[in-house]
Amino acid sequence: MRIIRMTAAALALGAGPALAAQDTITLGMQLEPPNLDPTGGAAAAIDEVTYANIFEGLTRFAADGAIIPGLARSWDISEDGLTYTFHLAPGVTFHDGTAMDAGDVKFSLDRARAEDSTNAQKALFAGIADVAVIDPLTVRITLSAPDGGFAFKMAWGDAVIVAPESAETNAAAPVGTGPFKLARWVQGDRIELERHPDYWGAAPALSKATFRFISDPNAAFAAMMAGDVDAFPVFPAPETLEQFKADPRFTVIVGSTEGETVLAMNNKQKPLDDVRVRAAVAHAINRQDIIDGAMFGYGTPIGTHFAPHNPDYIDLTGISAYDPEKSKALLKAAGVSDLTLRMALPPPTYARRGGEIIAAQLREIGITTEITNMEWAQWLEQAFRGKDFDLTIVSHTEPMDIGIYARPDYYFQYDDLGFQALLALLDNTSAPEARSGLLKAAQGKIAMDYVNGYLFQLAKTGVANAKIKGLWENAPTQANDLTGVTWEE
Amino acid sequence: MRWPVQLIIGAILSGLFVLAAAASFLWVPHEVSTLSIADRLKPPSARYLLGTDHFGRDILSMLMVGARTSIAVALVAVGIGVAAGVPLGLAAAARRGSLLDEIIMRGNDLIFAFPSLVIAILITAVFGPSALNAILAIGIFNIPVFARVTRGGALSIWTLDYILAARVAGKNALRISAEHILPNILNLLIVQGTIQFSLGILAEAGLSYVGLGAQPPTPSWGRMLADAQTMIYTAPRLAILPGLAIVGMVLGLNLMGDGLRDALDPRLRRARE
Amino acid sequence: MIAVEGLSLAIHGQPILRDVTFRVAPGKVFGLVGESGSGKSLTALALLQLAPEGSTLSGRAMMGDTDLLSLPERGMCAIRGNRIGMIFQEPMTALNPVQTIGEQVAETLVIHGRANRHEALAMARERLDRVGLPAAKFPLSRYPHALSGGQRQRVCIAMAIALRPELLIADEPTTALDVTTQAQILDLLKELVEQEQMGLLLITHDLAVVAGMADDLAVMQQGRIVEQGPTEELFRHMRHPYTRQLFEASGHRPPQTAVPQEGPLLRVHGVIREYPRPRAALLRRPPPFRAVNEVSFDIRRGESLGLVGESGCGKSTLTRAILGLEPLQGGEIRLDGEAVHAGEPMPAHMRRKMQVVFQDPYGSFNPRHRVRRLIAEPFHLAGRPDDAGARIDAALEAVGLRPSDADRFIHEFSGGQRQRIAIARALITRPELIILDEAVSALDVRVRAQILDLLAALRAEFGLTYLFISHDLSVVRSITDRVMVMKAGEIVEQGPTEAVFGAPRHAYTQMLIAAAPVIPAGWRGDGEARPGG
Amino acid sequence: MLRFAATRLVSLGLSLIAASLVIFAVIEVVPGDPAAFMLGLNAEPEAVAALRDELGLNGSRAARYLSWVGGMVTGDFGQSYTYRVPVSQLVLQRLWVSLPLALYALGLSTLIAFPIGLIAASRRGRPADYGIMAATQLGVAVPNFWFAMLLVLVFAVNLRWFSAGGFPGWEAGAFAALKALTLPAVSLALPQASILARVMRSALIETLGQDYIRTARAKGLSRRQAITRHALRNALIPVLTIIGLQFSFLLAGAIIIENVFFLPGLGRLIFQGITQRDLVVVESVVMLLVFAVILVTFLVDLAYAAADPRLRHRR
Repeated sequence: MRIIRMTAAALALGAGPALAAQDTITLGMQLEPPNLDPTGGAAAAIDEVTYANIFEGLTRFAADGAIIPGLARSWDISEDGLTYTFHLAPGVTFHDGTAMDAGDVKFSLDRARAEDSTNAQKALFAGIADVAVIDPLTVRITLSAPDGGFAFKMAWGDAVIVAPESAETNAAAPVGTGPFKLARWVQGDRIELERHPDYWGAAPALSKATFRFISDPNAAFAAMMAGDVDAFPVFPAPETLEQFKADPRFTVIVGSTEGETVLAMNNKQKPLDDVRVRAAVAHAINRQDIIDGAMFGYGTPIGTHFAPHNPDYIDLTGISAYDPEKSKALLKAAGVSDLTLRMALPPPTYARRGGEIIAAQLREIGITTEITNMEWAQWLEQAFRGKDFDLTIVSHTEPMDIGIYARPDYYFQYDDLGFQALLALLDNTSAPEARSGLLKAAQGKIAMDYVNGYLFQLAKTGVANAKIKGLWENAPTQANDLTGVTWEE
Repeated sequence: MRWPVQLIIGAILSGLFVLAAAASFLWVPHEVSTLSIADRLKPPSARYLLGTDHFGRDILSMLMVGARTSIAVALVAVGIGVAAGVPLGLAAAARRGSLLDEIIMRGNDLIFAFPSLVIAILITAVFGPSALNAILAIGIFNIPVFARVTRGGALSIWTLDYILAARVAGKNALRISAEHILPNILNLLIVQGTIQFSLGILAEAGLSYVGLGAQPPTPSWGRMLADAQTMIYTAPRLAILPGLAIVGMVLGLNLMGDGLRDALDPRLRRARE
Repeated sequence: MIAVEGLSLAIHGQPILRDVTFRVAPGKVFGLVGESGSGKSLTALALLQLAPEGSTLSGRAMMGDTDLLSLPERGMCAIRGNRIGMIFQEPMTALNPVQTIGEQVAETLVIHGRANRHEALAMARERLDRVGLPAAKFPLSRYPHALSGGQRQRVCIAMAIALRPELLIADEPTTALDVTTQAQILDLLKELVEQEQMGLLLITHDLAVVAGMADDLAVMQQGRIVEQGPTEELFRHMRHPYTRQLFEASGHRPPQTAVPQEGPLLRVHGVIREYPRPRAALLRRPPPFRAVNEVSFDIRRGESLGLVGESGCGKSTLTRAILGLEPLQGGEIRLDGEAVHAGEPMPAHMRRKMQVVFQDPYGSFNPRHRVRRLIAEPFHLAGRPDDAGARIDAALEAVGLRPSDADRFIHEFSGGQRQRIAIARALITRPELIILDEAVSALDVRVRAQILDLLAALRAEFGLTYLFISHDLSVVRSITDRVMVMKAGEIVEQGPTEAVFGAPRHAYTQMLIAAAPVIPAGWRGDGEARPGG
Repeated sequence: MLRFAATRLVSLGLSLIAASLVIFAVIEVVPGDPAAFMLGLNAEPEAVAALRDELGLNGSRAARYLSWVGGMVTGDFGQSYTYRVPVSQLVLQRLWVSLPLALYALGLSTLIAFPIGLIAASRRGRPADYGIMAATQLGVAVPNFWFAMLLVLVFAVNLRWFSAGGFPGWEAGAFAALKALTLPAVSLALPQASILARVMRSALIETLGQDYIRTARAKGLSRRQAITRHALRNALIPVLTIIGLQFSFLLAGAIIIENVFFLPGLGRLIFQGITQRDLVVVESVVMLLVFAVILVTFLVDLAYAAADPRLRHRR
């Protein structure tokens, strides 16, 4: 499309006014979604295309991370916190023209929590005891235990409402209730969405949106520069942002994400099972060097596994402050010398570059690091599932995911009964103040135990045409919500 | 013997890189394993002759050590090709027309039929990316090349009378291959070796560029390119210098191969004598 | 019609031809004779301005009013193929393998604008008929690879005479051909010269060929014409010593002093050698090709036995079978009473008794080894004797070289010296039988005479037995006691050499002898008739 | 000629069977579970197991091999794990990018190489020859991805004559599509053209030294006529081999270039397939490429025979 426009412009008249009334957008993404069914795959890219655009859930994330009504106009919570009654918006239809009602909600949730479910976030639905249809616009969900975060869980992309007729084919031909529907998918290149004319809510300003998949950072840069792509919400090359900032054609959008980037350590692997060794590693890390060297300054240092923009966040970076001398002393105390650690690095830039820097920093305290760069598939198999690693770097992008530290079989294998009890208590607590206290305690616990090296909160660095308004600045979940996007005249 | 001009230019050019690689074992301007983030992306200066990269490493030092990686990978890959390909080619020629010959040649064709880069990617998918697996991936595709060159050269020697004389002297195929065939196709092999060496440098750069070659922190020209390409606008020398190094090394080797071909071609030599 | 005056040629400053002067008259044959490297071929190429790059020419070559040497390239293109036609030595490679013979002959006509393609093909047909390639057997659509050497040379001739040139240059036109084919091609050329009234510049190394063909003759040595004149007169007087040397050497007959003993050294009985032919269809295999068909003969100890035959008759296959390099499909070969089991390793004591000398003085040696190692190679058989060094020296001396030559590489030697080294290699194990496979065919006549002398002397000195294989009748006649004639895998005639050559009984032998060119008897003052060579 | 083709076909079939075994064996040992990859970090083991079942990953090896090969023979390449669409559909889509790109690059390289090789050969040893040889040496030495980066920098980012990459699809019009393929084709064609020009030159020089060229010159053909009428067709044989090899290389070897220009071609399909462990796709596409190479080799062999009558009668 862009090429035709350019050619036309070149051939003809001087194109200024013709381009003004623009209602199409081309977004760049680094990874292509393997399929378009958010209820059947974990890839963040699925949500980045479909969330709020094609599929909607009962509740949804707002740009600031708040939970706001989605398909459910409102919901009531029973006194004991066990029953949620959702009131659905009327007049909602799927893209295939069929109506969305309480039956579809029941179907979607029951499907997600079923025995043979392939939902990647099955845990979100684990607390549901029963889903009942009260009337076409009312659904009652009974929980097995009170859950203060249930509305939050229902906002996830994995909890969107699908229709029984199309559920099995959503991977390639998604049918949702959102303001956009799939127009075309050229695998490996792009996905085109077009406005769904019968959308139940306010019609979006855009009539058409194209997601273009450009994995190579250099190509991404070139595409932005050449104007082939209008916006790149998660731009893969932070080193080029200065260039964009200097160019009036572009705006650089820097926001926060839910991505706690950690140097994960295998807590069961000798000698990392010794907290002194883990502490030594943690103290050897110079966070600012990593943020500068790997992310070109974008990122917020963290001292624990918690997002800094969260009101309950406490700054614990002092616990693992950069202090190589202390590291050396700790290693000596632990009786460790000539230590060689294997570091498995997944593909993202933060991991690859961060890994190189950490390796250099660890060398300063006498630890040799053997780096292996891995594809995601290999990383998942070997490091994540096989737990065959000493160190790895990964950004945990799920919102509010401190709960992973309560799972002893999780890949870094932190098995602490005290922490597990703390989290169990949290799950059963719905009073905000009490929850806040528990969360702070949890943050402190894992920081003191040096479970992992906490590096920084991943920044969301996006680049967009300066005339585009309404893109999300932060990433409370991985999504490119296009409902509010407009071109400035 | 008069040395062809290309040979001299090529030898000097590639010799420079080999020398730099060798020197890097003893001395480099700055240690490449130490990062100094504060000094990143510095332009060339007296302290950093070619400037620094995004981690504040000295580019000149990186290029010197990177030459080591490129040369080592390409050289060992050529070694694999020679070690496996030459005996196969000799055997095929010694038993020309036999089942063994047929199997060897079909096997060669089969390897040739596989898209090399895809196989390299698959190999690293199986064994994980490393310099060793890059060598393996490049080396495998050198085998049929050497087998073919060896067989072709050997076949033409096998028809000569001195082979008949050796057979009359009661020598067996193994002995004839070692004593008469191999020394006389050596020039072919040297020329081919030079070419494969330069192709190996290119292949290593390509593999490292897509992240399948030598792993960090070992510097490699291909990975330097890959790392630098997003900075091509802010610090174009980061992408241009390793590219030039690759071009220079490969160009030098190719010129050398061409020159060697001229210098060692028996037809040309007979004319000079 | 063509008058060459003071032609000189230098390549990159190195003078090659000096002051060459001669004329070729219409309807006459002018012979140019000389050994390899004498400059005779370059003379021809210089006339056409086709000498290698870097050549500088001086002198004049007048064709009518035109000086060929000063014509620009464009003008030369109009002359070549049109007023001067040329044929070359090697018919196997002189034709473009991917074009039909019709196209190639027609091209001469088209290129000079004499005919359009259609007419040219018709004329090509007529020309091919003229050179003895009738339409029925040789359609225009034939490709060169389907023709024999003689037939290809006819195509070349058709191409060269397509436009009835005034001058035809034939550079060793029959050297690569068998003797019977040579006779036919020479007859054809002679006939064409008479009928078309063109001049023929015939370049050859073979005195007997020019003797029978040329009206006038020039002898070249090292880029100069040393003597020229009407052929018969020149032969009768031979004023220049070089001419005399050539003449002597071409009819040279070494003194024969050795006397064969009784009892066979080698016994070949009913030998059959077959090769499989390529499959005609996927499943059907044609009957094998029988290269050697039930051949039987004996060689007595101390005898020199000749084997003659044209190319492809099975001589080489038989040689290899005797050497034990190829398996047999029938019959047996016994060396000194012991069976040669072809295809499997021969015991060292047998191997030692039999050695071989090959034709090509360039391909017979590994260029990487020094002479010492080359000569010592047969020691591989029985282990290196203690006196190896002395034996190498002795062998070198026996063949007329110096012991110090052992430290040199093969490329430092001339063709004749190389054949001496090959003989030294054959002598090193003190063999009883030496097989000489076209051992002197690649040598110039004077060198050949020396090698023949050497062979005769060695035979007398060491009591050697020779199996002497050659296509050249005169050579075989000069060095053998007995001779066999081979045709299509079979021995058609055998007997004492003089008897066979003097009164051949088999039609094929008669044809061979009749076809061999001869210098007429009585041309030489003191001379009896000699076969040429 | 028919017999020639028939024997070649038999060996072609055998090669394909051998290739399929090799590919299947390699794919079998690739670590990484496609199901686990698809379900990501926090997936429950039961979900992964359920998906494995659904994808048919639990059968025996022999059975899976046979069903794969059997499927391919009938044109059924299987179902992509990740995209959940038939592999043949993906391949067809990609082929519409890769095939035109390969042909475009091949056409360019041939167009550049032929005249250059011809000039160099006919001016052998003169300045033009040295200049051309030096340029081709440089062309061979430049890594194509680096050259591509430079092209993008100059023509897309600075001059903005071309887009930096991407493919609008053929429905955007042939002009737009070809324009999008131009920079990739040029960066692919440069080294190929250099190699081809060198082969062309040496093949021509080789044939120019043959006796029949001298014969032709003696017939009155000028140098130029001797080259065009006699040398070219004979020199074509080695050149054809290289063109054949290059075509197959271009079809499969454009992975890096496809990445630089983010073109949705076959190479990137494989690359993605491997990283996403969409092994069915990898298997089938690699097999397809091998088939293409073997087929092209076969066709080149036939072309040989057509160009050289001597071969028609040999086995």
